[in-house]
Amino acid sequence: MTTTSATPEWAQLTMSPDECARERSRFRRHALKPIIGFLGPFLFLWTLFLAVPMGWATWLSFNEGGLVSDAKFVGFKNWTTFLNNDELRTAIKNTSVYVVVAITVVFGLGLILAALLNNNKKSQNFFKVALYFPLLIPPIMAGMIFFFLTHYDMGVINLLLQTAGQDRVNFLGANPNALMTIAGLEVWRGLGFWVLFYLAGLQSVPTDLIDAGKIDGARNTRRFLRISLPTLRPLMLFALVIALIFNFQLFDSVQALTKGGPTLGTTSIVWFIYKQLFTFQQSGVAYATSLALLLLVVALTIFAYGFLGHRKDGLK
Amino acid sequence: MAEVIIRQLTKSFGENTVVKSVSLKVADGEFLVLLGPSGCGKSTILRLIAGLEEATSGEILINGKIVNFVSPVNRNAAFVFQNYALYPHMSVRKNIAFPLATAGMPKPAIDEAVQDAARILELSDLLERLPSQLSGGQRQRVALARAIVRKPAVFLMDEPLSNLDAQLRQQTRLELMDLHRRLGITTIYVTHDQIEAMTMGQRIAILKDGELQQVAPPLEAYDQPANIFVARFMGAPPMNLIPVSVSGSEPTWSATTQGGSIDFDLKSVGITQAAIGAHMSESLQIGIRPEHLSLGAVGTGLSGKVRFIEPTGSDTFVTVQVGEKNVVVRCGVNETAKIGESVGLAVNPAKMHLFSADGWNLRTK
Amino acid sequence: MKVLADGDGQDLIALERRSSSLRSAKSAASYAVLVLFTIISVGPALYIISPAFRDSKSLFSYPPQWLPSEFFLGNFQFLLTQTNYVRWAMNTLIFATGVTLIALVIDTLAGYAFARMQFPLKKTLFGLILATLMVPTAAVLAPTYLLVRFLDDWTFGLVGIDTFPGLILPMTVSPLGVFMMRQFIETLPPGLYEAARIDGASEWRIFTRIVLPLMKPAIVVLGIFVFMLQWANLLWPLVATTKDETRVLTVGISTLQGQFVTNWGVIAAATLMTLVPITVVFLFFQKWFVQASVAGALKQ
Amino acid sequence: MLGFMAASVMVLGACGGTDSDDAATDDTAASDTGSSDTGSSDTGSSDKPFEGVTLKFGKAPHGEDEKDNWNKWLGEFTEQTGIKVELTQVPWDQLEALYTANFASDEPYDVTYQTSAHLTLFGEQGSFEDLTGRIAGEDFAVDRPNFPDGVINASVYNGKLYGLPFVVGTTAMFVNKDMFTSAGVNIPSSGDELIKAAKAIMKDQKAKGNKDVWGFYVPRTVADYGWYWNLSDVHNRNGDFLSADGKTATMDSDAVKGAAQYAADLICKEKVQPENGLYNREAAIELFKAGKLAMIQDEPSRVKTFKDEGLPFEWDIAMPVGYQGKATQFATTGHWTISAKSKNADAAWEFVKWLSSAEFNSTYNQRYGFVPARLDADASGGDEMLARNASWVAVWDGLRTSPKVNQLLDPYGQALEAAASCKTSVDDAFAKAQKQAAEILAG
Repeated sequence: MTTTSATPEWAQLTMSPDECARERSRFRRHALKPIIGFLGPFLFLWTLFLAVPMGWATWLSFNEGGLVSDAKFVGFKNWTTFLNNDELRTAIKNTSVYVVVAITVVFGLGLILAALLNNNKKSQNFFKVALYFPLLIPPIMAGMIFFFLTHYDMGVINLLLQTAGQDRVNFLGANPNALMTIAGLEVWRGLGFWVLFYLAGLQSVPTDLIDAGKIDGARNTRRFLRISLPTLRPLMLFALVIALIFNFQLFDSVQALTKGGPTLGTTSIVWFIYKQLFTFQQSGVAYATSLALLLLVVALTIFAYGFLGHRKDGLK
Repeated sequence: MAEVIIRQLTKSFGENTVVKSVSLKVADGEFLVLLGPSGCGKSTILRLIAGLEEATSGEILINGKIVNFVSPVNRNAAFVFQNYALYPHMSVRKNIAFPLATAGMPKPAIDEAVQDAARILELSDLLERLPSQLSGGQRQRVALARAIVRKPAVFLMDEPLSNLDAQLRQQTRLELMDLHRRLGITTIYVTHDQIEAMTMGQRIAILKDGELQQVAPPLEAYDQPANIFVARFMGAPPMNLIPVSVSGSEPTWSATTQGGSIDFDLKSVGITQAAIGAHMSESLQIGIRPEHLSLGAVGTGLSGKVRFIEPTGSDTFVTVQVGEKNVVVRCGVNETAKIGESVGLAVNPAKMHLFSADGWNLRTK
Repeated sequence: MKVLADGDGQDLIALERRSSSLRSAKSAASYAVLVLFTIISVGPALYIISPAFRDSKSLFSYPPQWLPSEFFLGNFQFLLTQTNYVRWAMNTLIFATGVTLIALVIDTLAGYAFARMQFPLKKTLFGLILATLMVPTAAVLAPTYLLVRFLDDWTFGLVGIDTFPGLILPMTVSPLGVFMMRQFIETLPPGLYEAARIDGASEWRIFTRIVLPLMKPAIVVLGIFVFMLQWANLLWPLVATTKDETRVLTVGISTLQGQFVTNWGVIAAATLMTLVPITVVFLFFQKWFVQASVAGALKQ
Repeated sequence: MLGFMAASVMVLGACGGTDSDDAATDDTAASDTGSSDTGSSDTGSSDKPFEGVTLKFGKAPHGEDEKDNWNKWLGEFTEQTGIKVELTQVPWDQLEALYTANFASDEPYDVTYQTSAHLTLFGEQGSFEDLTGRIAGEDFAVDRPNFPDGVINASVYNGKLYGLPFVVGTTAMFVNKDMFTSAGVNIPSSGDELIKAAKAIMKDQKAKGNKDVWGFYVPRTVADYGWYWNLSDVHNRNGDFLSADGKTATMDSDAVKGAAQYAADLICKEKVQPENGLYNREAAIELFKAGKLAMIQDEPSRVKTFKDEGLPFEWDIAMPVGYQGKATQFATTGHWTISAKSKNADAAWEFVKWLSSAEFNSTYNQRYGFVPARLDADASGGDEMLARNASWVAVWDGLRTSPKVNQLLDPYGQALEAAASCKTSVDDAFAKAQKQAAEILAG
């Protein structure tokens, strides 16, 4: 660089590196102060009520007992026990099938209904409330309602089938019907939330993009697929991660409807954990499984963001 | 009123260094334009001065005081954002008043200051509106009003006109210059538009890849570009570059290319004998602006075939293929040429530049 | 398009008419789909209305009885006189509201810190917090319970079993909330925040004056989400409370189920009575949901 | 064990629930009177040594009106003793979760109600006080003879009595007498007879145009505790799922497999019971009430509800049938426990004594329909059916228990469910269960 070879006097640095470093750290310390106020309350409660219990649970995963009885250190025994457990393998398989089915259906239906609602401004509010309604019903009661709904003699589905001259369906006593019934219950409960979620997303698609699409003569469906959907991508990725996390915790409806049966057809990972922890009092195995589930979902989340998302959307 | 000095300023984001040891001195009351293509680090320099980013190394002085470790508000610099950054939930009045209210100024004083700023920027009728109810130009003026209401020592503007349409942009450009003339506040203005830079800046600082290329008044930067980058970036259509081999000795030198040769003497192109001696063996390029070429009969200077003719109304640009290079010539509207015709190109050697292989202008002042 | 080429006015009008009837057919179809899903959403709940108004300990009767033959209010009367239903409902409201309010405060504050502030180990800390998002509730139930027992002594009984702080505080920590809030704050134009800094606002002032007003939609969405989650929460309130003074609806209703005999009419009535207040709350907030939907309009 | 039971309950049968002191007292364990020095006060005496003490009491309800009843009962107790009792109602579905957290803390419930499975599950973890000493104490000397040794001993694990037996469960077969009369068959007394009767009734009802009638129902799924209903037939075949010392699993024994095979045959081969999953326990009860089921095995606590509701046909209860006509009773037992960490153990013992009193036991069971564990309580309240039910305790055989009992019953229940689903053979299902059980017992 011929022109910058000589530094003029006004451009000479006057602060020594030491002085600079001192000032910098003073400045940064000062800037850190408000962080305590912002992060403090959450961090305090998080440490107390999540990190500490989690740490405790981690410790207990290397012990036998430790809750009701005294803890006895057993090393990795619980970790090898649960890995060899047939029921857990079934639970992982069931949970995975359930997660894929539930997410696919709920996302597909959610998007379609959101798109329909978006074009149907008039009675939007009514439909929104109606679709959200099932989520207001606590899971135990939702389980009960589904029990009525799928009843062999009284369930509306079987009554309709009977009227149509078809054979009735054994919803909860056969596989994979039972798992699909559970998925149906969860989809029924969750659909409204995702419809509203996507509707909010669709309505935040910049209108100039939509207008541009209209001028280009894009038809409704095409406009939806080519313009709205791609802009929803980051939102969907976020939704996917949330849905993964929540659906991997499938438990309530299993407890309410099937207790894991028939023949382990609806046993889920968290149901397995619950059984080990409380019914069998095998806290070590339960905690080891919980931590493994956590690692699995973390891995899936990273995968989802790494493969499906841009870096920009990623968990920075 | 303040002088701004930046010394060997460097900024890295992780491994990526976006500002590389830039030194710059902006005089009190000056209007300096930071010009460069997007990603050259010009906005980052502005943000470093404002205190929105922390410098990796180097010093920033405002009014003789090192402000590296001073919070933005205490630097007394106002910032105008490219997308205005108006608070969408506040009325125009509240937007303009926000910095004053933050400073704890009493309400009557705020009202007065807001009225003043609104009058200067002709916003008096719009004070109760929300930003979403304003046009682009009006939003721009609100952003300016919010900046001037604090009576800052330095104005920092980050491409403030880029979101306006062409006509409004030109009008606002004039208003901004007028504002600067009236208030006399030191202004650092970032843009990638060379027309804006040429028309507004008292001096232009041209940046490329985080490095300062040249700091000069607009016409000097145009006439005496420090290197190929500046030469090509300033002016439209850009300066023609033709690879040449230089031979000869005092007093006559000639630059030879496929389409002919140009004779010149060192004095008229402002190159020392030592400079040309050191670079003679390299593959050099001559640079010549379209307006310094003229069409003539074949045999004078360079020659080639006419490829395109683009009349713009005031000028006609004729593209001539010389060897393998396309050379653009600015002609008067009355000059005629036909596509495919062989023509000669006359070069004004005094306006010619000679660039070394690494792109620097061999011309010395 | 052939029709257009003919330039025949009659045909043009016909085309227009056809396309408008096509459009209305389409909108009728989409309406039908929405109505169908409304029936699917709301319909099953009707299964509890009939038994709630029937004097029967049965789930159903043969043949199916869809409408109660007489309007029986005994189930409701039982709930209101022989159980602490009203108390449970109040407690649920206190619990869910308490959790929601505290969670909103700490989540927005922390979300702001993670979205907008720089501090050492930020990424690591955020990663850790996110990891705890995936902990099954059942797994930390017992440790959390023991912790609250422990806090009972240390806070002189302020935070303990059978106290509202003890019931509420452990549930306020939701990594998901922080995640959502951080995501939302990151979608706000950074210029706003920077402009405010230039204008001399402190972090607190930026948060309260600039960020918070713009976060209304996100706050409503998160608020409804947290409220719903806690409204349906069973396991934690179950272990954290022993008396009706602090017990919530879900727990109370679970205790109505005997080991061998369950009075389904009472359960159905309880479910119905639980649905009514929450639906009212939801209807009240749903206009905010509409606002949440137009969140995009704020993005410049 | 069965011998003890039979002997002691003979007495009960003979005296028809009146207060009799005939029961053998010489069998009581060597008394250890030193352990309860403060407990000499009688309930109802004028001095109230525990006045002002508050006890925490956890109980899962047997009916939706229990809370209301307890308010009344506990008020009476407080009046008598000055001891306050705070009741926590524990939902059955989340019982283990609640107790796990509670027993892990320093201040668990002082007194709880526990079924046999949970008694050892938590007892072996040190949650409950061993009551051996207390029941041998002076203050219990009057009551002790009323508890048959067989009932007490059934609750002892590893020499420790973690809870004082309160109720003994039984199961009953509810029969639709109209259907039997119509088909001209008798109420069966053996497994084979049951199949024949069921088939005859189904055929008869079909001929009369009553469609979709089933002969028999008993839960065979894990969700409805299939093992619970199946174990009596295992006992009828002189076997069990666990060895007497609790150390060896015997899931692949002929008795277990035979009982499971019979259960599966009713559904898969004889088709007298609806396929698994079509009706769960509650739904099957509705089926019975609707006159679409001839026989259903369930808890005798239904007797009172059926009578209250008034079923539209003649019905009765009968002893559940067994293999080759041999019929034993099986169900779990309910106990009162005192927490090992209780700070008011003596007051808690006062409360347990009151709960176990003949008066309270009679009051409670006349409402909820169990068989009292003590001989001098009258649970039938003059009801002939309940009295008959109480007499079945003569052939009662309880649950082989172990701290791992829940874990062991899981593979048993799973195997039974698999066999009853008609897709897996009994041999395969129980070979797998045996393997799993062996692994559980090993470590």
